[in-house]
Amino acid sequence: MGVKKGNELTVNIGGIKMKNPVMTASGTFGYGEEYSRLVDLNKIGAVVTKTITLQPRQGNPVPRLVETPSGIINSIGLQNVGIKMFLKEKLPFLIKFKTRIIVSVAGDKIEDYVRLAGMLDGEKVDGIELNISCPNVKGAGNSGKRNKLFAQDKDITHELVSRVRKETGLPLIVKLTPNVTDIAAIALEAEAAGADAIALVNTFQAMAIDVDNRKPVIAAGSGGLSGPAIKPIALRMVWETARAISIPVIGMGGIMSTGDALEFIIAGASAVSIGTGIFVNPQLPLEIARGIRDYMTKNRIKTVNEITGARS
Amino acid sequence: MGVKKGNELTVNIGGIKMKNPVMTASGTFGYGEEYSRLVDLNKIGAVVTKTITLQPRQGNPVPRLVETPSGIINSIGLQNVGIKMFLKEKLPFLIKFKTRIIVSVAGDKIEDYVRLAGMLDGEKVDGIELNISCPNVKGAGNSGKRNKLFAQDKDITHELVSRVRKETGLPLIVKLTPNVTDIAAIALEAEAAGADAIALVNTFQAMAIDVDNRKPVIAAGSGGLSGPAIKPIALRMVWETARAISIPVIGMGGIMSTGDALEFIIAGASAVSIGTGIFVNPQLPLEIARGIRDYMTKNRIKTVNEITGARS
Amino acid sequence: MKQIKAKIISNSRIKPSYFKMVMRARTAGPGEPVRAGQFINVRVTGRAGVLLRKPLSIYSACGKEHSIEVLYKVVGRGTEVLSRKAGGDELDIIAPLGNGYELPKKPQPVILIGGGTGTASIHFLAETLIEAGFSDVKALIGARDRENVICEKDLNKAGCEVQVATDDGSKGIRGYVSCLFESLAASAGPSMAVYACGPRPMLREVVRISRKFKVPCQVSLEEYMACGVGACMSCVVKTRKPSGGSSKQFVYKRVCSEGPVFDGSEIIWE
Amino acid sequence: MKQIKAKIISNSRIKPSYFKMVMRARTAGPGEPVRAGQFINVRVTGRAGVLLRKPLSIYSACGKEHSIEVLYKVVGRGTEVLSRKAGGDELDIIAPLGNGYELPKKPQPVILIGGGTGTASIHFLAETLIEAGFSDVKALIGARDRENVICEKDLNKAGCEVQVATDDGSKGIRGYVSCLFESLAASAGPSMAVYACGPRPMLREVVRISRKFKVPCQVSLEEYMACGVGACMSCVVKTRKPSGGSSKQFVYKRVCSEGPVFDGSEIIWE
Ligand SMILES: Cc1cc2nc3c(=O)[nH]c(=O)nc-3n(C[C@H](O)[C@H](O)[C@H](O)COP(=O)(O)OP(=O)(O)OC[C@H]3O[C@@H](n4cnc5c(N)ncnc54)[C@H](O)[C@@H]3O)c2cc1C
Ligand SMILES: Cc1cc2nc3c(=O)[nH]c(=O)nc-3n(C[C@H](O)[C@H](O)[C@H](O)COP(=O)(O)OP(=O)(O)OC[C@H]3O[C@@H](n4cnc5c(N)ncnc54)[C@H](O)[C@@H]3O)c2cc1C
Ligand SMILES: Cc1cc2nc3c(=O)[nH]c(=O)nc-3n(C[C@H](O)[C@H](O)[C@H](O)COP(=O)(O)O)c2cc1C
Ligand SMILES: Cc1cc2nc3c(=O)[nH]c(=O)nc-3n(C[C@H](O)[C@H](O)[C@H](O)COP(=O)(O)O)c2cc1C
Ligand code: FES
Ligand code: FES
Repeated sequence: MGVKKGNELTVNIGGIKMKNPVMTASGTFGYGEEYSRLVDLNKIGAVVTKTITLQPRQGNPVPRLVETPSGIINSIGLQNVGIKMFLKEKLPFLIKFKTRIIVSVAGDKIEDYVRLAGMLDGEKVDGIELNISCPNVKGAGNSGKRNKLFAQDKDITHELVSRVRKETGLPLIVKLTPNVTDIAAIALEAEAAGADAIALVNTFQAMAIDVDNRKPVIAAGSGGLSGPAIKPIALRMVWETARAISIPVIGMGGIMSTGDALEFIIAGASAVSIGTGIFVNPQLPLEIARGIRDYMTKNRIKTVNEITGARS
Repeated sequence: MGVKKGNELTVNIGGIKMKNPVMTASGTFGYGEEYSRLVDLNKIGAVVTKTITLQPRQGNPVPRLVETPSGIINSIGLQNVGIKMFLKEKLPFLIKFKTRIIVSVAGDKIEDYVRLAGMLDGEKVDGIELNISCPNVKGAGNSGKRNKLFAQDKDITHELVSRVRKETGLPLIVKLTPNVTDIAAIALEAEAAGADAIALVNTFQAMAIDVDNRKPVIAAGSGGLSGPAIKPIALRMVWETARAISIPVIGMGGIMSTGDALEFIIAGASAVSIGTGIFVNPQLPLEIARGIRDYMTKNRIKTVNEITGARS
Repeated sequence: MKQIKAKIISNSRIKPSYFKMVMRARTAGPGEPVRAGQFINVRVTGRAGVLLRKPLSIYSACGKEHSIEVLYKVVGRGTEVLSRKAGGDELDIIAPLGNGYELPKKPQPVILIGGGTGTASIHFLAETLIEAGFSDVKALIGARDRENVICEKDLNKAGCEVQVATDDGSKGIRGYVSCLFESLAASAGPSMAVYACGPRPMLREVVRISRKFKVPCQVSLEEYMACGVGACMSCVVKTRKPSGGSSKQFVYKRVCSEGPVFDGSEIIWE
Repeated sequence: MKQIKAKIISNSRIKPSYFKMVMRARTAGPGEPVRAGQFINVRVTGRAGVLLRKPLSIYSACGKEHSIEVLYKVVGRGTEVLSRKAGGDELDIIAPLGNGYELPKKPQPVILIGGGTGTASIHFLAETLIEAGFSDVKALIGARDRENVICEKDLNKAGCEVQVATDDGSKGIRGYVSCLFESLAASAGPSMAVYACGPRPMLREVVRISRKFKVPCQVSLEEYMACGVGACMSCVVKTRKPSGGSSKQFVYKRVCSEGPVFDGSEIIWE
């Protein structure tokens, strides 16, 4: 069929050239090392690290996790080693592999993101993912009760992304929260501010209650829902967003099979990320990359891009 | 224990006195009649009808339904007999039962809701539920692409509810969409405008794609997700809303067992509605009412209100 | 229509992906006579995995014994879970549902047409007709290949003459079952009645041929269902307005409660 | 640590809600020696119903035969699905995981304390110790009631002296297993080593008593887990900072990869 083997799966996500469109989702694959004995990192399109902050973080009290119908709620609270330790101890391991390295970062204020981006700029990483779905101290101050997320506010999203944009030449992925009225409007704002790609979705704010002692199961009260349960909503958001913006979309939310990944790609995602699915089956990213290739062969599709957004 | 049998389950939802806090969710129980041979309507706290519009509606093309992990997506498109036929042919059947009758209504513009409320005002119904989660023609005009829902806009919600409020003395339940950034803010607006209770959640906008022919599975493109998949998100929203407002909250979203119902009540719901669960087990509302009673007996709780929002 | 607990008597594989299940009502049986063309709605699990009940045509039933048989193909998760149930297990079913076939008012030759799993509902109709004294009942079965030809023996046993058509010719004639019907209709004409259940394109053909030869025709449809009792409006099909008129003037009817059997001329095919 | 396909050899009920499962690696076995205190992470279904893998301690293992045994209690949906698997079925497991117990450096009396299902990991440790030449190994088992006393015979067979305590006195002494331990510790003192696995309150007591009598003590913890390999930070436990200090100064350690076995003095109990 004239399809060059090993070529057809490559994608270019805002300047990051990946050998296949399957990535790991931040927070579910640690710093890569933890899974490296189970999974061949060389075969993953890109590894997105656990979100890194300026200072090391302890995270939330336990329990941090509970299973729900076809999903899990987590409230890890960004436990991570901090940017310095990451650069010193975690990154050197990762760069040994032939995969793309995307560092997820977050902070309490815009300035934190700017500094993190600055610190990563000269390093051997392929891109930065701005996790702007964590509590925004400013917003929290306003409402008193409810922690607003950066990505729940168009203006803050714009300001944050444009300030980081000035700080680095690295490809910038902006990861959005699905807890919004109009996801495409926020994505448009991120694009206008200079983002190279949009990743969605992060988790849905969710809760479980232990009826025997009448307390939330998760120590922090609420957490984020991920897994197959959210797939139909995530898919709709990817579709809505991909139609609204011109930069690539990285789709995720409950992908557990090649079929799920293809749904996201057809809805408009240029690449997909696997999160919860890795816990179930660490081989999943590799199996999906192979599965997508098989689908393409069967349907005589030459490049992944041909089916991105091909929904008729 | 001095607990009066048959008394402890009663609740008062914004003036609607129900024998137990378990209701049917709009659109899943038809006009009551369809399930009446399987379920004893006398034992249900309240029956909420399929949403009624001014004119009869044909609804959306098929397929209208698809099952997803722990959920279903539907896009019925408000197929209903219209208010005149409802009053003439459906209501007379329902009033024969010792249950409360809540009529769900919707329209394309605020005026439609006002007229519907006016038409119901003198009738033998116990309350009106304003389904303001259907496409808002005004909003659609603005964005061009995306149908905004009434309940996605604070100001429209306020205007709609206050205009209907003037039209009727019947208890008014306002049913909100979960597809928003800040559910409590919308609920507060509805309360301020005169709502007697808030019902949430309606379905989440969602999608499924058939990867073989690269088309949405649902003819209308996207639909609404319901069922256990959404329960953790719905629960969080009920909790957030109940803490913010003073009128009762009717909680729903994926309730499939007594435990699920209790989670909603503990999170702050004064009553619960069963939707998708009825398809699985038509007896569910009755079983849950009994289950709640057993839980109360076991935990020496005298009235349901004692545990409403009892989350410690 | 009742929600009843049924005990599985047997659940056996009759072909690589087809199963026949016999069950008996534990709680008070359906209590109302069961008609050919009606279906049951089976709860597969109460847990997260499979949510909706699965509608299955009644393959056979015996009122005295409170027993019901179904024949199903494993096509997805629900039917797969069902196939792993064993004799003695309990099932939660809602039965009987739907309107069922209208039997001919007077003795006349009858042609039954079944495509794929649609043959199941045809089987019960064959039994019913023959028990009711109809002597000339022909069954035409269509399937993709021989692996998907079902009920042939049972239909024979019931007293039908059976003809088979397969897409690949691996059994019976090669071609569509509607071709078998067309040649029969051409010779017999309006003196007979035809009943069909199967995939849409097949039904559409059958209706076209029936109209051509002025044969009265009833078809049984399948649609994705949630409630099965007419409450949710998931399972609708476009039908012609009683007033007649163009295909733009239609009413959606519910397959679960106003069907699954419709007069062939009523349906608007798209 | 490897993701391997294992074939179930047997999966038998040993008490009303307890099962013992023996499995053998199909693909290349764990490949690395398995230690007492390590666990495996079992995929229950790939489908919607149960999502997360279920962590289970290794009850026994044989390197030569690539076989692994686990003993589990049915407490929820995952273990229930597991209990319905049969010999011949295939399982997807990740094994071995975690650090495992550190054996005493020199011959000395050893006390093993198991509470509830925690007894499973204690059993493999008993086998290991006795194989390694430790001759004085006592096992103390605690449970709610006699129905929940497990492994007694197996521990005996391994060569342990076994004592039992139940909350309701239906077997062994009435009371907590930590009381059994306290009297033993009072007489033997720091010359022995203690290992414990079970519910938090029990472990806390065991650690308190060990400290009182200056007995070195290792405890194995359980926490809700998602990845099992140290990547997700779900399963953390508060431990004292190496620098010591107040309980406000803590580090979260991952039970799955930095544990499940910790030095008793390390844990901050809350
Ligand atoms: C009135 C009626 C009678 C039927 N009688 C029979 C019968 O006698 N024997 C038989 O083998 N099959 C019969 N079917 C089809 C049967 O219901 C589906 O094959 C079954 O529900 C598939 O479930 P699943 O979970 O295995 O597949 P899924 O994975 O859910 O889906 C596989 C395919 O089955 C169809 N399907 C799934 N759920 C439904 C549903 N609730 N209603 C309708 N279609 C669905 C979908 O189109 C889908 O493409 C009947 C359907 C209807 C509506
Ligand atoms: C390192 C380790 C070793 C274990 N060894 C054994 C053993 O040898 N034998 C045994 O019977 N049990 C053991 N357990 C506990 C066992 O993992 C849980 O009982 C099991 O996961 C419950 O799953 P479920 O779906 O049946 O229950 P669920 O319905 O999910 O929950 C029932 C209870 O089990 C606990 N639980 C559920 N999932 C997990 C999880 N992923 N991690 C930890 N706890 C969970 C929860 O606290 C919950 O209250 C061990 C746990 C850990 C962490
Ligand atoms: C345990 C856990 C930890 C996570 N941590 C992070 C994180 O640190 N940063 C981030 O951007 N997203 C984090 N996520 C969200 C995932 O990256 C992903 O967006 C989400 O889980 C949806 O995908 P999934 O359904 O495939 O898991 C986390 C998710 C899980 C389950
Ligand atoms: C088939 C179907 C039809 C529905 N129709 C309506 C409707 O007409 N009006 C309305 O307010 N909600 C409608 N809903 C939403 C439900 O009332 C309910 O809010 C939602 O399904 C969440 O509850 P559940 O998870 O228990 O189903 C419908 C839901 C389903 C599944
Ligand atoms: S399935 Fe609900 S109306 Fe037919
Ligand atoms: S379970 Fe993921 S870090 Fe321990």
